[in-house]
Amino acid sequence: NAQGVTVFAAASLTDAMNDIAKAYAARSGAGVRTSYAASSALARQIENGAPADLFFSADDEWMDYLEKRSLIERSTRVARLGNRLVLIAPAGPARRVEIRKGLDLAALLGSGRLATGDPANVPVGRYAQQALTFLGLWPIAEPKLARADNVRFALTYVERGEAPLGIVYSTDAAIARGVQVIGEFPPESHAEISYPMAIVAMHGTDAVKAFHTFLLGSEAATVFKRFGFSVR
Amino acid sequence: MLTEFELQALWLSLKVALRSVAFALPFAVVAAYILARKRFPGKVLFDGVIHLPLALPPVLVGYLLLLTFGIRGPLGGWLYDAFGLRLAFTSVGASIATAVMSFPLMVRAIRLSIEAIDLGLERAAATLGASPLDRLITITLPLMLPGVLSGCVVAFAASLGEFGAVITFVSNIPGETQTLPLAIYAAVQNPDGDAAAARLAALSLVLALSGLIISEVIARRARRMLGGAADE
Amino acid sequence: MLTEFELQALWLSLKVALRSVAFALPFAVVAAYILARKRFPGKVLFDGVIHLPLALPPVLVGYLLLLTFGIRGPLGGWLYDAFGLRLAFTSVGASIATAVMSFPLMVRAIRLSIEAIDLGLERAAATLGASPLDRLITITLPLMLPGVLSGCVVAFAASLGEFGAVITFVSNIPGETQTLPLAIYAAVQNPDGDAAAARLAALSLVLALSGLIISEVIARRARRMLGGAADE
Amino acid sequence: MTMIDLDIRKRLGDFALDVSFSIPGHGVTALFGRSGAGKTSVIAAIAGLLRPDEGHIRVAGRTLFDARVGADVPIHRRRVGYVFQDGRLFPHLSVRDNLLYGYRRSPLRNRRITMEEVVALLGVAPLLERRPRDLSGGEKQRVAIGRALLAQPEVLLMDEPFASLDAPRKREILPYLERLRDELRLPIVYVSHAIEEVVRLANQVVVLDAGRVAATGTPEQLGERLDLRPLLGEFESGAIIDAQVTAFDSQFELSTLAFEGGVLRVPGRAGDLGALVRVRVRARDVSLALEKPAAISVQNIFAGAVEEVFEDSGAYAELKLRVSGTRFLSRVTRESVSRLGLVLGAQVYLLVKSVSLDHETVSTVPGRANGGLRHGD
Amino acid sequence: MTMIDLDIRKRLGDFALDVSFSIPGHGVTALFGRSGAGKTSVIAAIAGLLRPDEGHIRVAGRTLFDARVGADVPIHRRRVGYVFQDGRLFPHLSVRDNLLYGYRRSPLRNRRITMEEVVALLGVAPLLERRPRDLSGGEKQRVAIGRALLAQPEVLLMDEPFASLDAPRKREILPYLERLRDELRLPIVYVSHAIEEVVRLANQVVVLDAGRVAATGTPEQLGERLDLRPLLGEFESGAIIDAQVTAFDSQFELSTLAFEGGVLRVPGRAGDLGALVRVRVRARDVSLALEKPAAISVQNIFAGAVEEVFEDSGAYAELKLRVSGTRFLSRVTRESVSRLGLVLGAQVYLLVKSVSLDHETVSTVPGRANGGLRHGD
Ligand SMILES: Nc1ncnc2c1ncn2[C@@H]1O[C@H](COP(=O)(O)OP(=O)(O)OP(=O)(O)O)[C@@H](O)[C@H]1O
Ligand SMILES: Nc1ncnc2c1ncn2[C@@H]1O[C@H](COP(=O)(O)OP(=O)(O)OP(=O)(O)O)[C@@H](O)[C@H]1O
Ligand SMILES: [Mg+2]
Ligand SMILES: [Mg+2]
Repeated sequence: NAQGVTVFAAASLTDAMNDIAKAYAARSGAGVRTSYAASSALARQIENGAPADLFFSADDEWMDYLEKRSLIERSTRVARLGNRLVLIAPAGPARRVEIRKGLDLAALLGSGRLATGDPANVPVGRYAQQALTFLGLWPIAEPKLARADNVRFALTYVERGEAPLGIVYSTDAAIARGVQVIGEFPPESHAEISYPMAIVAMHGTDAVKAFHTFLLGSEAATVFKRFGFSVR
Repeated sequence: MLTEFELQALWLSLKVALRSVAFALPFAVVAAYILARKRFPGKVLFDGVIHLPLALPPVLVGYLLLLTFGIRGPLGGWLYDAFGLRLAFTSVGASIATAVMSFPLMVRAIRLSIEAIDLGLERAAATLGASPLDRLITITLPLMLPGVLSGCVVAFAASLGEFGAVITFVSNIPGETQTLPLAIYAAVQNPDGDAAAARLAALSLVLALSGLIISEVIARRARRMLGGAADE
Repeated sequence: MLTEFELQALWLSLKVALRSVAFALPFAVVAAYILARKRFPGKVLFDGVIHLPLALPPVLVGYLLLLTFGIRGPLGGWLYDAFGLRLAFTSVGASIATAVMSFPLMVRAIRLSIEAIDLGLERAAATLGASPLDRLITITLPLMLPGVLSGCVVAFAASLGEFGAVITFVSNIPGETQTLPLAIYAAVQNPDGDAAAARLAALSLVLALSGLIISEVIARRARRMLGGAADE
Repeated sequence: MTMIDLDIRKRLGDFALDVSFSIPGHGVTALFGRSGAGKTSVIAAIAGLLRPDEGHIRVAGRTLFDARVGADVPIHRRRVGYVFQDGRLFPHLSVRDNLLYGYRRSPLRNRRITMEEVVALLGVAPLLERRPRDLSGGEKQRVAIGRALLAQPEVLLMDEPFASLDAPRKREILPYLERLRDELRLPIVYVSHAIEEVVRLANQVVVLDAGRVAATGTPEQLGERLDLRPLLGEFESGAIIDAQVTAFDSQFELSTLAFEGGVLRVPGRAGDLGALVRVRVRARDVSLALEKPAAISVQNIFAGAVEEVFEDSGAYAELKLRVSGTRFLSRVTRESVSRLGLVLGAQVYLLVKSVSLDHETVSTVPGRANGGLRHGD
Repeated sequence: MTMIDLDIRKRLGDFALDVSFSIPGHGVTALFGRSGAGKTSVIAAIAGLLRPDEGHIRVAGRTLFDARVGADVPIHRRRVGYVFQDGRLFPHLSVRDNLLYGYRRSPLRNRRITMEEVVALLGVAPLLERRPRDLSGGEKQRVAIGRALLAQPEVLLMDEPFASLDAPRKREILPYLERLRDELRLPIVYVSHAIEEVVRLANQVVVLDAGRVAATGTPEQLGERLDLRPLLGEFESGAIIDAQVTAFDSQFELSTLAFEGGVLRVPGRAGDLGALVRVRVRARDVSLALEKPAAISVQNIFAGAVEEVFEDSGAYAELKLRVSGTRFLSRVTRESVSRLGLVLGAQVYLLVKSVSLDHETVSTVPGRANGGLRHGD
């Protein structure tokens, strides 16, 4: 696959990247190979010589990890996408809560749990922890967390009524059925949610650069927006 | 020597695995007996259903468990209404997940043992006045002990290692559902978690090894007891 | 009926699983034989090492494989330098991951079968002039066929379902390493992916069921051939 | 009452079993026949381990199987004591628990055979705590016999139960089986290749050949049938003489037995005074003379008449002789027949050595409880 | 040359095996003894399946085991043909492949026993394509015998090989074993509880009791030892007479055998003219008379003298008699001894019925190739 480009992308980018790859192939005739997994797994694989040309991470941490080891072309690192954190509840009569300091999270949860990604290793969980800490709600929330391995399952917990509340990305909430967004976290309550991408060290061929450029272009931006990402 | 966190995960893993083996065993014995001895239409399908958890990705199995045993699921709803029992996010749920995942392994081992039993012995017992149930208890069950043991060991080890189904079904709640693999996973997902992961993995190994040693000792006794091969 | 994508994943899964069984079988037979028949110090440790992949989370196993067989790993580097062989990120690597994961299952089944063999038969063969190797080939191996078959089936099914080790070791590259479980994973990243996931899961099941049916047919023949129990 | 009424057909691969016989009275039925004739199959059918394709099996009035009415008593309710040809001891149980397996499952009121009795009979006391795998071949066989006996069966099926027992042990067990047969009136079906055993124990013999019944009858009836020789082999012909113990000479340890036609002197104590006993006089132990020999070691000399002469194709001839009411058989060479002119009606002396009438040939009368003397026919 | 030189000790649980014997010449050695005496253990040690704690085993000059020098020939190089007490057919192989298992592994130059021969001998032709599980007990046993024979063994170990064979089959196999013994000079170690078989086949008998050797000797030597009766049971005493076939009467099918002291007439063709044969004359088949009886069916009447009288505790007495160079045994009642005054030196006539000398007692001479006549002692 001398012509092709291999992209290692965080699993949450699956659908968007698939569409973009299709569009790129239609336009340039060059194939794009993708591999979706947890950012951590992908980063480790790149560290161990994976045939990846481009890495699209779901958080900065693993990109930093590679950068520290000079495994990416530093100059090509771009924080391409952003996202927002929302509070969701099972679908039902529409309701809203204002997310602020002093929110009575305990009452909202009752005996139930708060579903989100595992703060230890899932980016959405980490952002949720930051936000809850900022809002002073962390001591209430921490013992009640249902830490999912994947945002997708945090959504499912809420959708299936196992958890009365969940914290997920707005992109996930947008396409999920069975849940409703009942509040948005103020952007200042957590670090900027960012999806950085970069070309893997020594892989900066013309073909890869061309796709890198395409990802930065407007056609890709349209696709990303369609899936709810904010594009920077 | 061990941190409290590690101790907790260790203890929980042990609890979950043991309970899982205890849950699965009676069903596995029955299923293995049916598969080994009965002929009926749809037997292969029955066999297939038993192997299902093996052939599906564990995450999917966890997801299906959630759909079934979740509070809105057919079985889970009934359990909750009837007994106030909730499985999701509990260590009992974790045991169920590991039991389901290791069930086919247990059944296989026991079935193999039943098939190795000389039917002539059961017939002899019948001529001595033992009813089918009596035969099952006094002849077949003791003679299938090696398979039961082997099945328990393999199920115990598999339960110790089970990750995908557990994290998906009951999420990752320290002290409640965070077994060793979940803790290891969390550690590995962290760029600097390698050392922690290694410690946890070592713990997991020690646990598995202890199980093995105990089982070997029992197996050796059982073989003696069953009058099996020794050095002539 | 099936999309090209599905066909690809199906075919790849089959290839990976079959090759994995073929890889593991000879080693499993040897390991099972040693465990069943030999006594040596450190046997339990040997047994423990074999069970290791079962007791550890698959992701960790995959990670360890990556560290060992990755191009920068000790074994992987040597293989690459000496033979130009790359395992990580290839379907061969996927087979190795599933082989390692299902190895303990195979060993257990075969071991159980060996332990059920009447040593008297081998001794009889010895008096007839058969050397130990000859006995192994003409008496022990045929008589342990039920266990070998059972071990192959269980390993095949487990290979079909293996996710964590595969995605961590060889990543998730369509057509190369994206087996059915990985495709299912990709599908469920999107809440809309349930239907696609269900189709893929059904495929996985059909594959597993076919394996089961074939094995049952062979097993029935083998039982006849081995002169085992039939209806008297 | 008919003890066994059996009529079954069954296909086993190329082999077709088509066996029908009916055994009157109680007692021991011996199944005899060459290897592969179907003996084990018949026994297995009685026990319920082999399901006939058609036919019926009735034992002591109970219908165990009847294809027409769909009757098929489950194995564990048939109350058969089965001594298997291949042992089948339970490997996970001690000898004691093997022995007691059936005992513990037998109805209390049926417990007539006790553990002590069986352990003593079979000499297995030192083995009780062992596992079957630590037993010798003969020890296993004894345990298997004990296990079947202790199940307090209503019919005892024994498939070559003594094949690997030593002679002294057999000598101890055979009288015990005779007692079971007589005192408990336990029907016994018995497979053996040892003629002496069969003759001693059996009231009826069923000869099987290639899955079919070749002949049925008492041992003496079959012993006379020369056409069965190829099947029976050394099934030695002989006369069965029912007699009564009338005296015992304690100096020389000889018993005197009165039968219809004279008295026989046999070694040892054949029974209590007045007891009815059965003596088998083998044809080959009867010599014939035209003059009464004097000063000879042979103690039993009777005058009789030749009733029938069968000339075998080989060197032998067999003669039926009548000594008043009793018939004897004698086996001599054809040369002697010719030399002595032994034709129908010839008057001869029968010489029967006492030593040939040992405990193997003298036994208590089977079916004694059936009443009265039975005359050798 | 010493055929078997064995001296082993082994503990098996409570059981202590301590057996030492040495068998001269070639031929058949019978291991005799009660159940649990250690017969199978001895055979297993020879085959290498039971490793003695100490001692040595030498067969036909080969050292198979010697604890002192650490010699222990691996089982598969011992070239023993072992007929197991418990069959041990390979369940996954057809009867044909079972039979050929050892054959295919035997050195080409050793192949003296052919498949055709064995299949015909054992009558297993119709079974060749079957699996062992579809065989009857006796069929299994025949296949096991054939398998051991076809391995072209250098020593044949047979553990109750005929326990469940019918008499006609045994009659076919025994002469074959005799041929192996004589023509191939194949050493055979043989366990059996059937005295007739042992007596017929064995050159030497080793009597085991509770793990120790109670006696060794020729069958006739042991037959004379009254003290062994409790161990041997019905081991019948008798004289072994070596003789030569001198005539065959085809009209009456009687062979004439010359021995040192007279001629014997026996039924059937005992062998080719000039052949050396061995006749076993059972003590109980020899009657004694003070006058020579006339017109009697008994064909063989010899004049002899009483050499020795053993009086049993029971009804019997056993006498040694000399007929010129040959010794006979006779078993009569004590009463006859007293009545006829049979004391040392008494002159008597011996009456031996021809019919008692059938194929079981007439056989080719074991060790014929060893040279010359052997006189019954
Ligand atoms: N592992 C063991 N533990 C205790 N006793 C044993 C063990 N193995 C064998 N024995 C005993 O050793 C003795 C000799 O056994 P062996 O099989 O040699 O007897 P055998 O002479 O062949 O008897 P049989 O005629 O009954 O086959 C028996 O009494 C048996 O119970
Ligand atoms: N499944 C089968 N297929 C073909 N033939 C069979 C099968 N089962 C039994 N037979 C045959 O049936 C016949 C009768 O067997 P059975 O065991 O009743 O014989 P048996 O009289 O007990 O012989 P033995 O004295 O050798 O034990 C044998 O010839 C045997 O080979
Ligand atoms: Mg049989
Ligand atoms: Mg034995």
